[in-house]
Amino acid sequence: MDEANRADPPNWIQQHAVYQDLMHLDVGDSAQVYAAFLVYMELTEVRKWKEVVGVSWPELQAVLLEGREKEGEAVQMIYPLPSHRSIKHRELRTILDRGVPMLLCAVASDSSLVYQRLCDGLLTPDPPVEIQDQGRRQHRKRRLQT
Amino acid sequence: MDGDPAEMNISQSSSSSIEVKDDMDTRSESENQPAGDALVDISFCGSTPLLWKVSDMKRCRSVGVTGALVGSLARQPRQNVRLGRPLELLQEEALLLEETSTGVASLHTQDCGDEEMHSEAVRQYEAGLESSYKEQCALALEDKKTVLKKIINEKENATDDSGNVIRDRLNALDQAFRFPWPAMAVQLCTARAGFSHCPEERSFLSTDWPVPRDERLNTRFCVYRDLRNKGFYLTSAGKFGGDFLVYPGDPLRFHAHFIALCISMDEEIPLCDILAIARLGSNVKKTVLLCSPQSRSETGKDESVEGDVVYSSLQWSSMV
Amino acid sequence: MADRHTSTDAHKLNVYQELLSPSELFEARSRSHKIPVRGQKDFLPDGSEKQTARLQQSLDEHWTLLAEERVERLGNLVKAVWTPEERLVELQSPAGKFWQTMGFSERGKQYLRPEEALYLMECGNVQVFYRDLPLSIQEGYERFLSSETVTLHQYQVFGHLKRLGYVVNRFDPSSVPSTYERQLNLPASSWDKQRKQLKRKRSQSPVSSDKQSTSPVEKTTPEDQSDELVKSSESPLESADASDRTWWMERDVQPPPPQAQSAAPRWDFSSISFPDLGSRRSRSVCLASPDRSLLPGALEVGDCDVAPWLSRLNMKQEKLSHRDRERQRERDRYRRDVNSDREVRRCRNWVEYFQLLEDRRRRGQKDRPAHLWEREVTPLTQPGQCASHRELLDQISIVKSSSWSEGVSRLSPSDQWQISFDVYQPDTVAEFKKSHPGKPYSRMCVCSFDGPVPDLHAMKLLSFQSNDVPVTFAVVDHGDISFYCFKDFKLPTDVY
Amino acid sequence: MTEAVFQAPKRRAKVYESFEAPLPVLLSAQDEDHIIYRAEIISHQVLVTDPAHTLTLYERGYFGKGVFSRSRPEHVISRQWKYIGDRCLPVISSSEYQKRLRWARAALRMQGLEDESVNHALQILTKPVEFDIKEEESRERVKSQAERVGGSSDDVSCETDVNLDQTDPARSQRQGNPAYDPLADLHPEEPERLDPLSRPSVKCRRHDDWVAHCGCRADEPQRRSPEPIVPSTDPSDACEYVLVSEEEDDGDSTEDNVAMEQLGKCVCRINPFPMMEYLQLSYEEAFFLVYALGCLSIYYSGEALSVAQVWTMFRSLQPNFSTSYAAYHYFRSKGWVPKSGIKYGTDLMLYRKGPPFYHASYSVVVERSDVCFRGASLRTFSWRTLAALSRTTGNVSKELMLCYVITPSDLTEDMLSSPECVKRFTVQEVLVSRWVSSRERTEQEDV
Repeated sequence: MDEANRADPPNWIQQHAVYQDLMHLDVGDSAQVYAAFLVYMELTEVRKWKEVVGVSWPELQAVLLEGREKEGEAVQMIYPLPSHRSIKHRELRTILDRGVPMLLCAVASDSSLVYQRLCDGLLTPDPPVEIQDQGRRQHRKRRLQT
Repeated sequence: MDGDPAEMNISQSSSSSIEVKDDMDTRSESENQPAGDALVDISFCGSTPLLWKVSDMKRCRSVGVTGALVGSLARQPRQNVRLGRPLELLQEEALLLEETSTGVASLHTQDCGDEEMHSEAVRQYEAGLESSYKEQCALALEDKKTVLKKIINEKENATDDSGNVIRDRLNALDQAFRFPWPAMAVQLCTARAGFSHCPEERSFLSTDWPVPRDERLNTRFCVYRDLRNKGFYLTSAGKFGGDFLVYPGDPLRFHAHFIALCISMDEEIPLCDILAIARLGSNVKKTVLLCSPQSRSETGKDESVEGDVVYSSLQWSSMV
Repeated sequence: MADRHTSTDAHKLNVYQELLSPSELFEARSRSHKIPVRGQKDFLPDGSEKQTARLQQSLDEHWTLLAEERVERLGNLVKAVWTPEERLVELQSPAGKFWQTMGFSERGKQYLRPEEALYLMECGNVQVFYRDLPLSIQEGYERFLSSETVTLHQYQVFGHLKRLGYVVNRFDPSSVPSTYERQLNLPASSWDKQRKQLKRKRSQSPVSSDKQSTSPVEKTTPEDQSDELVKSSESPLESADASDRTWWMERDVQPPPPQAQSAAPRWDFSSISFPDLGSRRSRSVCLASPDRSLLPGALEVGDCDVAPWLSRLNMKQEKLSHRDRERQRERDRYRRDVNSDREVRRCRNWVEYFQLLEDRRRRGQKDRPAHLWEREVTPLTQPGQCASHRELLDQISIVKSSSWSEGVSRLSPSDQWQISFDVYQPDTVAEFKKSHPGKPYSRMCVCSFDGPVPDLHAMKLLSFQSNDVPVTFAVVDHGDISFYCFKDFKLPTDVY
Repeated sequence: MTEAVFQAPKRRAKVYESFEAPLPVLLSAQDEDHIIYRAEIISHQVLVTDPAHTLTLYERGYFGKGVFSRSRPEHVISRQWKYIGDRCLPVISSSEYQKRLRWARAALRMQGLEDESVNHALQILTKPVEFDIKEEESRERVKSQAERVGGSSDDVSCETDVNLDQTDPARSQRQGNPAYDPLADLHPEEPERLDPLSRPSVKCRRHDDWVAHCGCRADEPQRRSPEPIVPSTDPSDACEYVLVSEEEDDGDSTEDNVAMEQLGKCVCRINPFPMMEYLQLSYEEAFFLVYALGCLSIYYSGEALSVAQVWTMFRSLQPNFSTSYAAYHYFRSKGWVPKSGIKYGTDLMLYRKGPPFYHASYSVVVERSDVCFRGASLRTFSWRTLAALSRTTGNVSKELMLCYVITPSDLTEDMLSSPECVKRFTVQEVLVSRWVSSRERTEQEDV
């Protein structure tokens, strides 16, 4: 294959309106902005989130995303960050202090994503599903079926 | 001076009066005693704070300080499932006791030179042993008699004269009974107490806390105190990758809900460390808690002596 | 002062604070040894009476258990005395069963180390006196544990393992004449090492004269002494004698003997042929006598009849199971047989084959884009250059494995990282002998959870100090102990 | 020193693809073309955009990750697909379509076109497409596609392919079981078997949620199948047209209600802004393909970069790239497949052969060390972090590995500026394990 003669195939990422919009938010950290774009695409194209938009966050010098998991649900903030970075609690608080639930999304250099849910205060974990409960539930189910 | 019990205790040169109060305290323990009513005696082994007396341990638990048992259990020493005294306190637990005037550090001096007192103590000990032997001897004899009497009663209706044989034995018992010295039961004391030959040995150093407070200890202590004040119980969470395990009630009965990570507001935390602990948190079904003390100027509340603690809950998202 | 008065009164009370009365002591003989089982924990406090009651029950059990004092028959207690000057506990009455695994005798006296004595106090086996008064457990902790003996953390690990039945002894660095020690004490000049290796090889060779025949007279040159030493120190247990070590440490400062420098490899392996008896084509049943110059002095080796050997060789065709055959087929799918290459088959000799390879290489140049191949750094391989996966992996293996023993001579001893204990498994207790403890199951390095994690330096240092016994890091977190092992590992190469 | 024992990697219970090749280079210099793959640097990321390259790089050595997918690039625009004749096309909502149209408009504008030209271009783009669904023609198209993809001159048709599938014992085993063989349900010859119940799993066939459900799944034989539903045969083709559902639905909730007969409500259009899924390579993966295999050209603003340029760029983009690359290269040169360890908070996961075949064996933290085995570590480890990592890796029955990259003392910054410095690194693997002192832990662990 002759590489040199091959024209560059059009690249939709750079033509993408959202990519351009995010880039124009004037955040100098383009690795972070790209991370935000990846997360944007994943949320909208794969997870079908609604009303996802990019927001410039000057305190963090970063692009954050804002969106709803489902129509009518509460707005969540998403902070995408390349995975080899560090964070400070203070930085996370600039988002949490707005009182919206947030997701911290670590983005690996091969575009792997890991979402962490963050919220203000002490969030009690879900109680463990006990065996008796399971039995009861199944029982109920059976009753409904008959 | 009389009006402030805490102050009074510190000013005393001897521990003895505290012990008295301690004794009284055990009786009225269920009633919520104000702090300072009984000082918990914190003995330091190296830099590790230890509690030795059950009354002290009860007192601590009543204020939500649980500690961790590190000794062999008297009842069954050769196992690790249930341990016994001493109770090791976290530095933060000890600090809280000290700060609330619930506890005081006691440093033991190796020896005290009062020869006279020492020989008196030895004499007391030996006399005690002697009298204990006598009493146990009597008890053993009584015990044996009871057993024999019981058998006689059972054999009352028997036709043979076996009952009479035993009755003879019972009658001869007062003369024949032998209780060898090695059969005597002795106590191996857990806490330094009874035979301490030198009461002055326990010198209180309430002003000199034996462990220096660095930045990290300060951060951890702020968080510890705040969560304790919120009613949580805390234990160490090293093997869960955090600082404290946070329980909604007494750890004897409840599962921990949180793994607290004490960090200062401006500490740089590598994202991968956050991921590692959040992952573990999700595995063990606990919320990871980022805890940072906020300085006074930040909270804007100048009247508060200590700053607030900011908490953020971190959960591995189901969005994988 | 009024205060003064109360304090003397209280003194008596103090004395009997947690002390049992004779009747209590007598009662204690028949008390239960059962430990209550803890129930299932709840998730959230709901303030219900049921929960409160259950908590109260748990607490009651808890306090009862903790408040219990140790009560023993005096006759069952071994009496001992604490001697702070020696930091040892001396037995005053005959030792118990524990003597099999603990304590030591010296000048006709029996001693326990402080941690052993404390543990036995906790077990209710030993009553330790100091100045004619028995020590409480608390006093035992306060007096016995220090940075000079063992620390509280170390004792916690010791106790944890002892309670589970392990035999735990203090680690004695001098008991391990390790590679590490050898190298540390020697000048790290290469000739010295080389010579040692050579010597070791020779001494291991079955042809060389065996150890017993070496008469003491022959062992006079320093070289031979070091040779002997290498041998003895290879089995650490045989050379536990301390005089041995001081002896050769002194030797180190001596100047190297001049003749050692001339030591050069003796064998030219390119000129020595080795018979391949397994080969089907080798039908000869007799091997000619080897070149005498290759044999040690007095050795006579004649012709060798290999027929009996050949008959013992398994020359049968390897029989593969279905699974193996399937695996092989699978493997063959991805491996390209050089003979299936039509162009290769056309080659009639090596010259032509090499020519073909060269042609292909040149043809390959076409696939070499300039930005990759005509700059200062070029790729390690070119697509198509390697005929097999193995060859390709060989070509790109530029990052080498470091060997665990590498750089051992550069390791500087550390105060921070110390091995504390030798540990033997509980099931070996029956045969355990203090005089010949044998090889420990593991060695323990006690660390604090707040302290640092060992770096590669610490791992290597301790593992060489421990020689062939694994080192376990016992990490103490507020009474809770976790054990971690760091082990040398080489990822195997996986070729398709 | 005691050495850690090698634990055999655990094979996945079900494997859905066959092993193509260990690495994306041909082993032998036969006349075949040696592909030099192509990647672009966009926003500091390495992206492979050519669909053929994307798939080959992934399948041979499991390089990279589909930007929309969890692993294998297999994202499709919609979960719903419908047949028009032999053509199976994705169904999208009209709002989704409008969104794409807006993106298309923005893209055209960006090219500097006048409003009028933009409108004109969009007019052509938005025209509904009429398909001639004559059997003959579609069969023809299918055939040519199969030839193109398979590179085979055999006369491949739907029928023969079905037979091929059934004669393959490995395939036929799964064939009858719809739970494991969606293909059985999906086959164009038996569309009536698409009952609503089995549909969700069928439709998600290429969706990553479904992949998660069954571990890592791929479907090699399908790729050779002439079925038009499979976008990976030629994603550009599958991206070409969409069926725009005229009624407003959000795809997810009404999924079960949409039946085949509702075809009438859909209009076939050209996809105004097709986004083919790209393959993103980590820097280590990309550099390995460039430097070790010589099979990747990386373009930056249209310029092909030299090996040294790529090195310099990656070093500037990722802290400690030289160290992390040395570790990556080392594992690759031992025939293992390293992937990102982000989900476990580590640097790498090591797979034998590749994620579809084996569970990861090791979770790797890359550390740096000088010749004295000290030195600035990449990750300041505390016992706490180690405890967490050790527990999480233990929970998923993997082993925790510390990979020390040892830097020679005379390595200058100048030498680090060339990739040749990699040859001077050595690697020491250390396995971390927890030792359990007894079995009596149940009560203690209950916290």
